[in-house]
Amino acid sequence: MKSKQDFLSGYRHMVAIRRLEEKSAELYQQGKIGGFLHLYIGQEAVAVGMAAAITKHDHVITAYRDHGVAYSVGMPAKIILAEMLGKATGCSGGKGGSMHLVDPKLNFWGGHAIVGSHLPLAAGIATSLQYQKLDGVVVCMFGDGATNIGYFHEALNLSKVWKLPVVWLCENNSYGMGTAVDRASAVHSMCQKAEGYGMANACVDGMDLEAVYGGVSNAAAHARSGAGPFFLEVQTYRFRGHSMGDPERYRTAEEIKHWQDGDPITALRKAILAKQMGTEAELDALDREVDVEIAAAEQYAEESPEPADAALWQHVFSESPNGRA
Amino acid sequence: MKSKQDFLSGYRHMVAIRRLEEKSAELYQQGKIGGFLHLYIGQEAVAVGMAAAITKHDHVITAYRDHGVAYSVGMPAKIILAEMLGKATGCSGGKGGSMHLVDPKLNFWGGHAIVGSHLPLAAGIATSLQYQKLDGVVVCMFGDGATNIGYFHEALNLSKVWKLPVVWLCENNSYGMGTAVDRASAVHSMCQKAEGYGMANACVDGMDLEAVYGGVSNAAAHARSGAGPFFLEVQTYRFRGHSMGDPERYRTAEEIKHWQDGDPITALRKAILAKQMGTEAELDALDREVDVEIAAAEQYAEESPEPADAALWQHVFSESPNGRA
Amino acid sequence: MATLTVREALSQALWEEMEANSKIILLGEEIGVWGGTYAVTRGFHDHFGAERVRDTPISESAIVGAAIGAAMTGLRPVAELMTINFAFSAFDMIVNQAAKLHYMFNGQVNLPLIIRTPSGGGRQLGATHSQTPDAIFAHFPGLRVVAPATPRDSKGMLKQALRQNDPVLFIENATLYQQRGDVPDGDVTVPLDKSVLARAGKDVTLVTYSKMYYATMKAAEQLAAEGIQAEVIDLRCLRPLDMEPVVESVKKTNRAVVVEEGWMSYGVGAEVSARLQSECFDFLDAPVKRVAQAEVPLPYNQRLEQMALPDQEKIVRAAKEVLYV
Amino acid sequence: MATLTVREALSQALWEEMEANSKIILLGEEIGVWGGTYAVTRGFHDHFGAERVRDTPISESAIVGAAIGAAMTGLRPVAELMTINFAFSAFDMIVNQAAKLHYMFNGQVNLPLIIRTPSGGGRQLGATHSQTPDAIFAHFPGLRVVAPATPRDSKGMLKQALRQNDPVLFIENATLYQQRGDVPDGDVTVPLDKSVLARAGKDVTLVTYSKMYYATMKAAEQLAAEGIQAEVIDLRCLRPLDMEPVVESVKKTNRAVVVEEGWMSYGVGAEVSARLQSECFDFLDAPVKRVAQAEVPLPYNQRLEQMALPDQEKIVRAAKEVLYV
Ligand SMILES: Cc1ncc(C[n+]2csc(CCOP(=O)(O)OP(=O)(O)O)c2C)c(N)n1
Ligand SMILES: Cc1ncc(C[n+]2csc(CCOP(=O)(O)OP(=O)(O)O)c2C)c(N)n1
Ligand SMILES: [Mg+2]
Ligand SMILES: [Mg+2]
Repeated sequence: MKSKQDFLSGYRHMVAIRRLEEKSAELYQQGKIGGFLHLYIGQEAVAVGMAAAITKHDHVITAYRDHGVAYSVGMPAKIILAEMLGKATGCSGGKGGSMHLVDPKLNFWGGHAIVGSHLPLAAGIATSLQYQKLDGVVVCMFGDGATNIGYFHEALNLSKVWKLPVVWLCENNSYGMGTAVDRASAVHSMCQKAEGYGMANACVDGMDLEAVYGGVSNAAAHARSGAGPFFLEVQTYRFRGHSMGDPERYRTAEEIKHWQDGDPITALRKAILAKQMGTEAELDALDREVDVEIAAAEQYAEESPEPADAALWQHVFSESPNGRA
Repeated sequence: MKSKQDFLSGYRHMVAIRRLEEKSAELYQQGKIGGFLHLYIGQEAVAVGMAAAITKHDHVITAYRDHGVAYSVGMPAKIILAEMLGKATGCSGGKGGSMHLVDPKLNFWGGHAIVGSHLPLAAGIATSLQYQKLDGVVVCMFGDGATNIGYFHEALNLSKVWKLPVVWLCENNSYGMGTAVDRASAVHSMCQKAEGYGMANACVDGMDLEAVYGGVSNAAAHARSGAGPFFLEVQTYRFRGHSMGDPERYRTAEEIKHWQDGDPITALRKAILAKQMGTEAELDALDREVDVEIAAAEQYAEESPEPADAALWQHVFSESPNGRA
Repeated sequence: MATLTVREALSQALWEEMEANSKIILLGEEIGVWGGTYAVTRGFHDHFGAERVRDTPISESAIVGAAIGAAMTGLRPVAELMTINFAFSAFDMIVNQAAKLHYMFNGQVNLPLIIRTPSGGGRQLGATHSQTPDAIFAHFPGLRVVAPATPRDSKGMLKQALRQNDPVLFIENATLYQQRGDVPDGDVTVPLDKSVLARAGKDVTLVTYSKMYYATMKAAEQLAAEGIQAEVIDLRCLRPLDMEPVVESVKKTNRAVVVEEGWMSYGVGAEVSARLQSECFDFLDAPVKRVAQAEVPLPYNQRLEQMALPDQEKIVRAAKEVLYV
Repeated sequence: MATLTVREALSQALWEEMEANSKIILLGEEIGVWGGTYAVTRGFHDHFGAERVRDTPISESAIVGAAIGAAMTGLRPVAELMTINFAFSAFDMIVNQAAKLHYMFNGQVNLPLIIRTPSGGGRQLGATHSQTPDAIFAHFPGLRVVAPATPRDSKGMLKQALRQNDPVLFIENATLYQQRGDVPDGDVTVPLDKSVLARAGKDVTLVTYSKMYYATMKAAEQLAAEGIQAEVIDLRCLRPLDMEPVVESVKKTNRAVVVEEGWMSYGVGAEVSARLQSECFDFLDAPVKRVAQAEVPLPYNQRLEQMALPDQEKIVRAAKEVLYV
């Protein structure tokens, strides 16, 4: 993140995610989105900083809180909203939904709803890259809560033993649903867990785009160099409930307020102005651009067709069960 | 371990386990023991030192390599051999076999064959003790290989979060089957894993009875004090294959020889003589006592009846399915 | 007689038994401070305290494993798994530990533990979160598997489960918690091994359980309006499976339809059909028909998902088919 | 035509396909240096190297998860689970990830991965290590489940599995590796979705698969000696289940027995019976009979274990029962 372009692009992406999420919440309340909906509001700097720090050869995989990540790696808002509305034009033709955004062409492998289940998958993708001597690294994103399930342990251990090119990117937003880190985790610092695997690690401020960008850049460089996995903790916060309909009995208004004072978008805006990487007018123009983009995305999603009935039966197995690939 | 009695008893137990295992191997080769048989030869000091360091209020649970542990906590050799021979007089009436020795009256909870599966159970036993404000601690024994499965992670984390009275006793014998620690584990030191949970830990020489005794005493005192779990690594070695029929392609004769030079029984014998805690004659007498014990145990097991056919159907469910406990 | 929701009925059962028996503890994700994802344990944490109502990390294997250990040593733990889909992450603990230890240890160890968990789809939660895999758990000897439909059975069976000594997988349904029904005042228990006649009829037998009970009862009403008297049997228990009322009914009606929410192949209807054709061979005037979920992972899109699920109309159609009308 | 053991047949299939396709990699416990617990991959590590024949930590979820990730990104991994009992420790990965992702992601992600694992009891390995839970895996749409009996099918189906694009649970049987049989020379493939007529007859149809194929064929011989001509169908595949030859046969013989090694309730025989009574209703002269394992966790004691398992004698008896002789 050096150029004006970097900063403005980061800003634009973060604002777009914010608006996309606000729109999702609205559509959910209108009953147009079903199932669970996990908003990324507050955590925008993480996905955007991450995406800015990697190349098109790199791979990304994440959990169910995936809209912001999908957008950051290049999935258009309209495709995301279409998927959430269960439309045929969604990234998975409406069969995946909010928690399972995916696009192999973007090297974006989902969108996974069983906590921690995608960590072993990430190790496998990294194995694939390593074995095929490909250039990329895998960035695997997951929450603080996910560090307590066995999958985390098995995947991290394996990645270290096999020296896999993975960046384990832990989004520590202080809670897994209603459970504060200290009520669920033996240690407060996620990085301390990495120490248990003798894994290179660092912790950065997840509310600060530049910090995330820097952290992921270093981590990816480490993984890319053949030195094995890197564990990066980013400290962040979700401003909304865990999902829609969270009673939020587990945290105080003050705490939320405290973090909202450090809103990553406001902070970035200030930083851009301070560094003279952009003007108020330029930023406002981006805001308006985003509004247009999200409105168009909503319209696209709303107007898109439902999947055909036949889709129900498609892709249980692949097309040519007994054929050569 | 201070008195002569302590040393001689320790010696007697270790020799008894050695002879018991040699006898088991013999009976296995004769086809009288079926299934898998995992010998404890080489690791005797661990179970014996552990058992000497705990009280009758304490609980013990272990994996399939359980004969030595069962004997150490008080299960007679004849009951062990009877179980291995599948007899009605065995600790589980012949239904459990070599891997599943158990005796609730001894607070010995098995004998578990799915690697790492008993670690969550140990956390549960400790929860029971903690909740009922009982005096005991749980000693949970497992191998180096078991530290790589998810159950290990979930159990250790939970024990720390809930401050459970558990001693996690890792018997690091350098291999999980044919896989050397460094080929399976992110870190060479098992204690480093404990650091990842911010857990008190220590590492002792598992070929040295006194060292194990001291290590377990400290660990149990820690857990008993309410300070939460303790992780104790003991470095040991199995002189035989993983189980009967191990091709042993993964280690060298020199390596085995090196460890055999540190045979825990020979070492203890020397130490006893050096410390004048016993004489050659006394030790020889114990050897002979053990020979008699094991011969009698074998005879008991051989002469014991097979379980009745009806046993097949017993204990699928408890006796009074709809009754109050 | 009071009218309660399933949620209230379950909540009362737990509350009353916990008041009466201090050996009962609860453990699971978000059951405490949050009050239970489906609010069954709302208020429990405040009333019974954090020692008895234990929020856990996201560690499904440790949750069930700890419950097993606690049950082995005298407690009556109730482990809550947020949904049955997460039971796959504790599968070994459920089917290989809980279901086996009593038998393997020859009845010396009791496992009075309950695993409460909601099953079922229909809420646009996508492929990994919408399953009704009840049948696969019922495959394992040693595990009681029950799935009540009504508030009365929910309360009575949960109370019964809390007073017996076997591991019980207590399957709820996420869409039934608001379902209302009469519950007798005072202490109510319902056996864990008895199917029940839910509606008398003479023309066709509809066999069902859990959520599908309601669609089946409605189908029976619809059929009645068309002059077909359907008899409805609510299985309530999948292991042990009580075929007596089913067989009795089919001997009278000579026709049967089995209705379940889960997939057809290797499902509940398979077992019931197999037993019916064997036990009522000379009485059946038509093949036993199964109504079940389309054999696809459930899609997110609402219309597709509903297409895949069994419903009143499909039941009516099947009933008419076996009646050849 | 060569006479090979099942072990040799599997080994050849893997070897030949690996020589032909560098995308195939193997991963699992003890498959490399040790040579495979059942020696199927003996010599592979030396020949193909550690990058392609990957020994893993004891981390069943990571093994399957890594295979999924690798398959998603272009490799053809073959994960070996030492026994199917350990598949419970990777259950979510198998039924919730491997079985779902292709559908959930709308066909955009292929999962050409194989999980090889031996099933079955009869070796005195005790309750947790002796299961034949094949049916429960076959409950899940999206997963191919096959279980060949003969060397020819073992080779042909493994080769076929390595050339198609769906996840396949490839069930072997630990007691069949030494079984000999004819295997055609040259390239041999066998479809993954076709049952096969194994012996022609006219009096009764015996339906079976995997290990029980042999006891069933012997039973058919014994019956032939008594003048009863049994037709034997080897299912070979449990999902998709090919009923065509079974139905065709039963329409001719009018009587059927289904033989499986696993537990009866909710097992393979349940599904086959349910389909048969539906598809051959007017042809059946006797109820379909099931021969299966006694519904108990398998005991260690050899006699008890053998009592619990299906065998030639039980099959003969069942055949006579459906013939009313
Ligand atoms: C195996 C499993 N257990 C439980 C859940 C229910 N669940 C969904 S999200 C979540 C919390 C995860 O917290 P964290 O990893 O910190 O991610 P965050 O939601 O904070 O982004 C839980 C418990 C699940 N989806 N999978
Ligand atoms: C979940 C599971 N995976 C694999 C196995 C097969 N297995 C049995 S023992 C063993 C090695 C365990 O090594 P370690 O924990 O070091 O104990 P040791 O045998 O050295 O005492 C393996 C892989 C198993 N029993 N359970
Ligand atoms: Mg979190
Ligand atoms: Mg070891």
